[in-house]
Amino acid sequence: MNAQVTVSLHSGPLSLSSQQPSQRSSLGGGARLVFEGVVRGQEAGRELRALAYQAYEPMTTRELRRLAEEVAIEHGVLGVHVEHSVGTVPVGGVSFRLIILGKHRAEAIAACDAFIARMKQHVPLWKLPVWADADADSDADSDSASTDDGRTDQPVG
Amino acid sequence: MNAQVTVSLHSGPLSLSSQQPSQRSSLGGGARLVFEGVVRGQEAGRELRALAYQAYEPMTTRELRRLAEEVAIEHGVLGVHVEHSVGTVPVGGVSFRLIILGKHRAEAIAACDAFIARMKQHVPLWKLPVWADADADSDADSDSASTDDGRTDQPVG
Amino acid sequence: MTVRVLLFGPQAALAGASALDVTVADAPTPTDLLAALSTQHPSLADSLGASRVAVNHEFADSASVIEPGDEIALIGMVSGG
Amino acid sequence: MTVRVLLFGPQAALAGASALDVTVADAPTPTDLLAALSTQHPSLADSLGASRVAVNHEFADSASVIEPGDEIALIGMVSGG
Repeated sequence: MNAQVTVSLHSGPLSLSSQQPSQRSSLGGGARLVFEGVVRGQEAGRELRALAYQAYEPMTTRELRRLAEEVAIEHGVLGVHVEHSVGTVPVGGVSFRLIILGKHRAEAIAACDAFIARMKQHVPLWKLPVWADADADSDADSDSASTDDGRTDQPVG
Repeated sequence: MNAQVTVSLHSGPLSLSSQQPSQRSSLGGGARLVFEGVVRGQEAGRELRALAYQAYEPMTTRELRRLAEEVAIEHGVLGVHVEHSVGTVPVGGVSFRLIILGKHRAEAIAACDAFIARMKQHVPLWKLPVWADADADSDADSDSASTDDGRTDQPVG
Repeated sequence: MTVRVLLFGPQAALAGASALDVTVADAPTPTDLLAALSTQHPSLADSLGASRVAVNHEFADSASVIEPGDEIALIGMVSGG
Repeated sequence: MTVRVLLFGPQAALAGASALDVTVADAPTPTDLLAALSTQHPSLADSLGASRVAVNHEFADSASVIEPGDEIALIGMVSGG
């Protein structure tokens, strides 16, 4: 079985419209699982304004695709679709979306869990806090200017 | 912590628009998980045209709400939103949607899995196949006309 | 007494009816009702082990007593999702 | 030889730079490189245990040899999602 895999990086928060509903029925799957990571307003008790995400392209996309294919085969799911932000994602924005299409709930849930756990350990993606009281700490700003992935430098509305 | 819980039954397939994105940021959750059940084209190797869902109202809605609240407390999630079809859902249509909002992935995934497993064991909801070669077997038709839940009798386009 | 039992989904299909009448001794419990259903409606017998009885839209425990006028439903073979 | 190592995220913040030069013996392995980074850039030392080295955008196993001109990146403290 060849699973359908797509991977994309996007500057800034992910849009609502990219949930690819059209792929739903064509794959005939019984279970569609969408996981979204939403930027929280606090980290370690301190107020956040945003998170700044960094990638290292083309390695990041390649590793995400490799992971998606690996998880699809291991769990026998029909489709794995990955979207991840680079650059600044304000609090409340969606920075990550994973869509799993499978025949049954169990394998879709297992694939979702496995993908995210491994992504957080192995895929070249980083986040830095942009604090609400940002004068005191400009780590994220100074750092995002230093990546060689041009997309992380784009301001996002 | 008081989780936000909503439960609704809908005649026919669920629409795409009811994914309640507006509740996303207000809850401040870090993880948003959407599970959708999609009607498959086959069951036991035989071609399906649709599934006919039955509920037993108001017990069905009450049991779904009870389960949502129970799972929310057990797993410490912020929101549980349940939508389920009654009546006919054609192949490819979405018959069930569960949205979990949580602070972290682990509890959102665990809550999703627990909700669905218990729903399939305890909640008064039934499905009957509507076969593509329906002349040979009109179980679903004769049965859907017999429920006391008027909504299951409505034809759905 | 005679108790009318509502049926749904595959159990309604098995019985060929969405409701059945069952004859039981007065003041039956859900256990009594399931036993009578099994005897009087053999097409349902195999499915009753995993079934529960709802009385007035609430799951009833096996020792509760069914009164005349209660709405009785057989909740089995559920398959939401 | 001198190897330029790209840094990202928290490790770039720790080092205060998005790239660092490291002096190593010729034909170093990733293990040699991590050891030299630890000595020459102590701010990164604690984070190197969970870090891997990418050579030309592929994770390198610890016995591979780094050639002049290879693009070297330190992949550690990742946190996608």
